[in-house]
Amino acid sequence: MIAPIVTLFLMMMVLCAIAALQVSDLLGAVVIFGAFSFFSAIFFTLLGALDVAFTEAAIGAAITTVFFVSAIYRTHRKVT
Amino acid sequence: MEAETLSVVNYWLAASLFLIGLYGILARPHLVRKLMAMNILQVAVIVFFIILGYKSDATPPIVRQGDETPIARNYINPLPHTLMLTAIVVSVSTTGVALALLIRIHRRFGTLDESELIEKLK
Amino acid sequence: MEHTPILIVLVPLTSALLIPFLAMGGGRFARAGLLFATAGSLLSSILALRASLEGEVLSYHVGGWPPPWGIEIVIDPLSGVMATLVSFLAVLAAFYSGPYLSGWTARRTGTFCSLFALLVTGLQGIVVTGDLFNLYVFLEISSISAYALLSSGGSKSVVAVFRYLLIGTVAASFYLIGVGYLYAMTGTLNMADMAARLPETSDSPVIVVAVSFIVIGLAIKAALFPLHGWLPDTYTYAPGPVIGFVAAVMTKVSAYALYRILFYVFVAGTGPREPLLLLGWASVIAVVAGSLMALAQKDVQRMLAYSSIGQMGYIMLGIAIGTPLALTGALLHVVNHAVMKGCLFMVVNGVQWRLGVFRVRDFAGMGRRLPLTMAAFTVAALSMIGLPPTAGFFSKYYLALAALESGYIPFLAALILSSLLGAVYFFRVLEKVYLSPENVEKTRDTSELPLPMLAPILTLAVLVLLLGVFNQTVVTELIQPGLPS
Amino acid sequence: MQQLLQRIAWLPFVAAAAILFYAARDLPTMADPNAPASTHVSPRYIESALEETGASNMVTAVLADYRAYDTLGETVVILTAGLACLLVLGAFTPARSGPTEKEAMPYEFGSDIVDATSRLLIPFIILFALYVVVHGHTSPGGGFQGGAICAAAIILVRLVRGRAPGLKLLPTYTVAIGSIGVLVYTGTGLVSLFFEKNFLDYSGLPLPFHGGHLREMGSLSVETGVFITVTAVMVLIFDVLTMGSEE
Amino acid sequence: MSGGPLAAVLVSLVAAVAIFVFRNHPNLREAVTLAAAVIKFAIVFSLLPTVLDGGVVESQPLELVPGWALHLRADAFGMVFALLASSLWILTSVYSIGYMRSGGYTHQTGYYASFAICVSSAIGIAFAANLATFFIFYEILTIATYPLVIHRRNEEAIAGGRKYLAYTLIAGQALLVAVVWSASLAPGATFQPGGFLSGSASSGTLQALFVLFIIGIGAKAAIMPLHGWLPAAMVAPTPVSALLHAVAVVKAGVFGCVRIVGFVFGVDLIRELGLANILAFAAGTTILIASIRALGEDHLKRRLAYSTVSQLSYIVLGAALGSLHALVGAIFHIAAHGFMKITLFFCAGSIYTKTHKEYIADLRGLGREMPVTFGAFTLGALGLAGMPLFAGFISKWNLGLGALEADHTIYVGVLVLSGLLNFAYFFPIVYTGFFGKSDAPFRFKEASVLLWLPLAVTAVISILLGIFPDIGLHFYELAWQAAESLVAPAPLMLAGGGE
Repeated sequence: MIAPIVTLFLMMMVLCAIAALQVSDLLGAVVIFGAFSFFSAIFFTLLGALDVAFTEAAIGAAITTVFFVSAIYRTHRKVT
Repeated sequence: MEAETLSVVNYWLAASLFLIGLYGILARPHLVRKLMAMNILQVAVIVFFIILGYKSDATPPIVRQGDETPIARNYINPLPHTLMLTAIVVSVSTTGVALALLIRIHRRFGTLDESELIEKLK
Repeated sequence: MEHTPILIVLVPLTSALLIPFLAMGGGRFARAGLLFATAGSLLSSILALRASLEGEVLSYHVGGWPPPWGIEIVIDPLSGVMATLVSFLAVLAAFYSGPYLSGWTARRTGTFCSLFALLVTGLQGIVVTGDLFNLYVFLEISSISAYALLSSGGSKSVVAVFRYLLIGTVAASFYLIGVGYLYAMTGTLNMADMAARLPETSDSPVIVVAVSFIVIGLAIKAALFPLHGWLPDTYTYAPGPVIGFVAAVMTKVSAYALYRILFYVFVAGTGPREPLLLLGWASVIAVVAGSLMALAQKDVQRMLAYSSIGQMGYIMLGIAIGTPLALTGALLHVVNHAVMKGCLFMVVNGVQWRLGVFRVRDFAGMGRRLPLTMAAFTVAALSMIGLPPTAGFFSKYYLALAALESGYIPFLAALILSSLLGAVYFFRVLEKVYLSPENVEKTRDTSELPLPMLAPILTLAVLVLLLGVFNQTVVTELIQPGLPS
Repeated sequence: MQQLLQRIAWLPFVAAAAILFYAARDLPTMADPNAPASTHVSPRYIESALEETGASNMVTAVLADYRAYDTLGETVVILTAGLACLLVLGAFTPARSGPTEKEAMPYEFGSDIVDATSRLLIPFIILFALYVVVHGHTSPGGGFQGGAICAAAIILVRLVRGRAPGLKLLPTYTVAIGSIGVLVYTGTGLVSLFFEKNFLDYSGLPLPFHGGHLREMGSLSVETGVFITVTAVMVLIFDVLTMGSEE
Repeated sequence: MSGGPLAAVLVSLVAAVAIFVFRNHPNLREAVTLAAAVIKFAIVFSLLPTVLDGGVVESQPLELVPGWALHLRADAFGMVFALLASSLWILTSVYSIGYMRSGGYTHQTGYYASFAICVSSAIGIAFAANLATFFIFYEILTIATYPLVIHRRNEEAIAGGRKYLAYTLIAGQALLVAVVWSASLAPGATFQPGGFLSGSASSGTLQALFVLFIIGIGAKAAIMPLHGWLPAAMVAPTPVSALLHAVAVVKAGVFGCVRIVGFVFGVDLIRELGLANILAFAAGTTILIASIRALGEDHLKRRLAYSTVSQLSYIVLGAALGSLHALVGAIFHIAAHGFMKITLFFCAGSIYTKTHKEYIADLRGLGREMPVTFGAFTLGALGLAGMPLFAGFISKWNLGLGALEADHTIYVGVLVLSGLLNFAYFFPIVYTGFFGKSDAPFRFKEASVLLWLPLAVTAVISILLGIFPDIGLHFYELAWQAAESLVAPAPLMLAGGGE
């Protein structure tokens, strides 16, 4: 029975989401956001969605994070 | 019974993710943060769909070697997975465009804070 | 000829893909590509419409897979009319954008034209599809290309578009969640199949939730008050060549999608229409509030934007009442409003392009400077107010009659009030245009607009009159065959 | 007015929350094999995908064949995003007060070790990407994943070595490559159209295969298109975001 | 011959286009105006024999939306209005040419074109066979009149134009609702003598509907308190005021009122619903209050405007009373008032052109300098006051009889009182004109012939209509014919000389 583990990861995702929105440093938020994507990829794997997990890891975790980072560098990482 | 409770909890958690995203978009002042919230919102939708597709005691939707006549009961529903691949790609595309817009905004107004921006637009 | 349904989408799509290559040869080629894209789409739309009017609904199975397994493209008279409308306005907008683009570099022109063709692709895809998820995909194509196009109007437009992007994405997510709920309950994504399977589960609250989410999502896209927040700024700062098209069809296509889902999936499937009344009251507020806000504007383009919010309320009102008469009115108004709003926005942007002004008071004396343009503006404005024999009158007539017959007197009152407010804010401009002395400095070039801009404007103005006089034909030949039985 | 609206903005939020939590109980129980989603439409994908499309990965079968039109739309979304970024930032010329290119690219490491490592890694990453694309039919993976990985590799090059000088025209070419990707996709569909089958009906392709095998070739072809587009556009967006294209 | 009504409408529309085309050739432009006016009159006149024989001339209905056809039909009642409008258009055109040329006005092309469209829609209203057609022409009339009202383009004109638009557009919307509503109650909503709404809905609904109709029609008919725009619109050039007051706009209002009462509801239904008394009361009040207001006005044209408000309510009163003679009087008064009031406005215009005087006190002694003008004015004024041998008397006499017939003796009193008030406000003008002391040396200086000829003609016609009410255009006969179609003539007690 994997259901409790699934729920656990879902909770981790919720925590990461809250943290990403609350952490004061933008780059830190992006890193947490990457972790969020990573947890969701694991979550998808647990539910048997291997393709989705793969895509989420490659696109969501890697490329989106890179986009965010490069955009933040182009602007500034001011704290809000 | 327990499976049902857990199932509702999972739906609720997905809903919470959705709401966190919505909250971030509405309430967080920094535009990059809003964008992250938008991503969270989209992931929430993806999570929801993936939960829909899941079947207990079934394997991922790849035909096992030697299984000549696959039976629906034994494999997880592949359709939501397909749909969500699209959703992920849409989400990264939207993010890319949004970031480009952000850079333009920052170029012109020197800030990405919503209230400051409204101030400068006046 | 059996492939015309897919060509409606494929022609602009393929052209959009080729335009970057054409642009390497120069901006002119890119513009020609855009014209080809829109004209080709128009041609296939007309062919498909004609075929569907002969009584048979065209169902095209992409990939050869029958629905509900594959994706189905449906051309019934309704989607045929919408596709024709969208591509017709696209052709005009493509012509209209010519003078704007002449100063741009080839590369930028290419990008612009390509995105424009993709916008048309997206809208046409929404119009013709018979699959709920496919609709989402094309919704995103049209949205992303619209974000880019609308943001090319200057730094203020970028801020406005960023907000639009956030809200639009939320809207799309709402829609997608709604589709998710429906999928959970029925296991299918095909509209017709879902309509057939919904009655089994019609008593479930999940369906109600799904409807609410889809309605909210599409209502945001259609800018129904109070979900219209993105529209005024976006439209106000939008660049000239785009806004005439976007304002004319984009919200309309969302309204169409909403209509299609409500009436071809839910009502056909589960029956009750009463919940629609909530939408009706929202529309009543939209109609009145939009007109009131329009009244308060000093900027003509912003005034038109708010007026669009009010007019979308008309359409939603018709959908909410839901009788055949009301739907006729709503769909007729979709067509009429697209034509007249397109005309108005093109005029205002033409004036801006020529003289660089937007405010109501800057329109003083314009009647003498740009007589033809302003004549078109007058015709479209009278139609917006709803005076016979212009097109706007007849859609209002249908809606009023439907509201009366269904006994929704407040709806009727809102329609009337909005007409009056419309009269006030349009006559305010018309008074300036024709009665005030000119106050633009003499050095400016004040001759009529160049032909590529003038021709679409006049075409639309003439169409406003034609749609008015021959609306009987339009209704019986084109709109009523498309109503749900 | 603005403030009022912002205060009202909470209303839809609360409403959405209430609705979402309320409806959860009436949804089919998670993992229930008898839920409508698992009993209608999808069984055919599971039971006949291998036979009909030749792909043992059902997700790929649905993605590249049953619902290939969706995937076409999805690829177009990516291309649209690339073009959109180009239009948004393309007109941008660095303001005099803005950061110089050096400052804009602070992560140009220039370290020998990083350089060497990446040089070693990148061929393998790209190889892996191609593997992912080609094996999408039998294992997780496909055009999107492969494209993303390949793009990641190229972005890695950019990060490590900085953007090569003299690539002013780069975005134009990247867009062209992206368009070619979608053209490959549409082209595959158009070929079957030409052979009097429906758009994207791979059984119309003029290849010496039959049945599921033929369709598999068709999906492979479109996956290649997806791969090209995803790679090109992801790199394009990265370039535009980091540099802006000078114009 | 069935194309007659349509041709009558189209003539001036075509003329409007031609006028626009010849905008740089004033003589040609005005020739077109005159020619169109004559042709139109000829067409309308050619329909007269058929109608007098009790027939109708119908055009092919053109369906715009289901149940909403553009349908023209010339019946006796419509002919009264059509003849009035088309005959007066000729005179007004002549007068306009004189007026505009001597006044040195700009925007003349727009003026003539709008004028042509106005007359076109007036004919359309006259010949409308159903509510839909009526409404469409009614709205076109509203818009086409607007450029005329603001013709001077100054602040005052624009303010007046705004007021005009506010009243008429709001009323137009009310009328739209009413029209749509009745179309949904009785598909087609074709006018028919005796009404078509009877029994189609509850009395509450019908009452509400009637109120909407009266708001819609009442603004143009200037029933108090919806009359506010009319004095404000006096800023327009005088031929326009003449058009507004005598020919097209307000007449369209009262014409519509009679149409609604007689051909949509039917006089019996109105009485059953208890609306007749209310309407009659409103009309009676308007007659008196407007007359009193007229007494207080020093501005010549504005005094005439209030006089119009008052006189129009005669027609409404006749419709409300709903007896045979009252209807005859009302319908005949449409024509009679048209000729008399246009005389007065023409006079005011001539005086203004010649002397630029607008206030009554300034007119001292002018009568001796402009005898034709003031003579005509006197005739028109006497007619409006209801002197025997003038056209106004015939309508008043019939209205009085009608009031007795309907057992509303009080309105006889109202009519008499109003006649006295008419004397009271017209007499000072005539007196000042002829006998007021003037500082200027006496000399004969009538305005140009284009100005005084039309007003002399209309003044003569007002007398002729009083003596031979059927002369030429058969207004009286048409009025009888129309009224008899509305009310069964059987118990003709008074005419029969019986009880």
